[in-house]
Amino acid sequence: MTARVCVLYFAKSAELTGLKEEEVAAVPTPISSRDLWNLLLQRHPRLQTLQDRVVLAVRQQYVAIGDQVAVTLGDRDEVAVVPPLSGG
Amino acid sequence: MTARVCVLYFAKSAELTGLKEEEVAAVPTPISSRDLWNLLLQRHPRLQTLQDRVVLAVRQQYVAIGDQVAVTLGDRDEVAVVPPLSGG
Amino acid sequence: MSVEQRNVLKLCHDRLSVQEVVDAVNSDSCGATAVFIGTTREDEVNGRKVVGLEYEAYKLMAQTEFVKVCADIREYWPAVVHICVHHRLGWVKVGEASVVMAISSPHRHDSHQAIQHCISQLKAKIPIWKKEVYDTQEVSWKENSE
Amino acid sequence: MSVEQRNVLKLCHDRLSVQEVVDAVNSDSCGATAVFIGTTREDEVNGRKVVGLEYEAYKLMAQTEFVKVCADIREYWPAVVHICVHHRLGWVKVGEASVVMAISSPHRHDSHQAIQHCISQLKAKIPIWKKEVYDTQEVSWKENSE
Repeated sequence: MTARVCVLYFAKSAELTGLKEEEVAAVPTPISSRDLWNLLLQRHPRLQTLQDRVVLAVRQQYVAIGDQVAVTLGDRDEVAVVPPLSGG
Repeated sequence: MTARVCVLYFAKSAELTGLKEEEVAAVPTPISSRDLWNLLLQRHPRLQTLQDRVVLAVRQQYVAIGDQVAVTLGDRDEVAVVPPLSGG
Repeated sequence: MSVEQRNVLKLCHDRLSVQEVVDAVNSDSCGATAVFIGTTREDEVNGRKVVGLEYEAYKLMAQTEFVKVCADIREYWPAVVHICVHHRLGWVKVGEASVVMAISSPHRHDSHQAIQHCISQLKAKIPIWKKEVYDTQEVSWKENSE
Repeated sequence: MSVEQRNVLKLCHDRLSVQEVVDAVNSDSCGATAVFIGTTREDEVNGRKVVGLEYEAYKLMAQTEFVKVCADIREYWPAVVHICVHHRLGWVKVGEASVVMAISSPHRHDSHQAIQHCISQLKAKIPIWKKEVYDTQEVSWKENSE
């Protein structure tokens, strides 16, 4: 199974990719959060800078990037790249 | 020695004495805070209600009513009767 | 770097302005301002409804004691920059603020902790009194428990 | 007695009004309102002067996370009545508030403790980011340490 998701980039990640959002087709599902991150890294190698300091948000829920964490995706699901927060 | 002081009454003590302030002549000095309070009690027996819950302020400094505490008074010194505080 | 520090206590019969108190502690060196607003609560005591509070103060001594409270705060939290307290006197009806205080500091923990101390000390040390006024016209002098 | 409880998060590009946030948590049942104001501090980083901050947010998720933060606060401090947070987006120059929050409760300890928790949780959980902008035109994305 694959899904066509909408990926949102914020803060530093938007700067590194040059994008605020993009559609990504044919994302395998279920997928580990690690593989999902690697897939985004392949599209945008500059995201490497954020490695180990970034989390994802899938359908507005934080998902840590770790091998154990599996994510099920549906078409049009929102996936966000979340660099370290700095609100307040 | 004696002094002529200005006594200020606040809150409940002003209600009990019916006065905001009064001049009191011929107050012995030095005087224990206990005797100073008793002197005010003699003038205004209704102040008795505040017994054990009141402190005095002499020249704007709190003075607990206890036998050990001695107060030296000068003419025109301000002595205040301070019922329990309730600011805020 | 030496920064001017303000300690302001205003006792007044007019309605209090939160904005005015906040502005009084504003400083480019401060990233945090903690504010406390004390308001006359709707309350019932023995079946009587509180309609408002009547405040009075020993004004000159209040200023003297406030200076001590500020010195105390600055000893514990030297990072505190400005301290401003506006306290209302006279009639304060239910829903209106009787006290507004603000403290500013570069980082938030100092002003946060300092403001709690400031309220406690104000209640314990500053010669201000209030009586509750009930819908029955009865009144009762209050007493801070702290 | 059941009291209506409000949880309000507003993200906006306009200047923040402390009075508006305070009014949003006003309640006759509350004797205490704790307020926190976070301001862009004058700062120097490696010889460059900070002239302002540029904020952005993942708006929808910010609302989702804010609901969780409020639920959390109400679990720890059930006495809390209203919670209101206004957070600025876009350009915020030195000296202007980036966040104003207020929490009301019948007695002061609840709102005082709750607001500290609210700031920590906002910094840790709500998807908002800022970059510092320097007088050299350079920028640097910030990272909350907490």
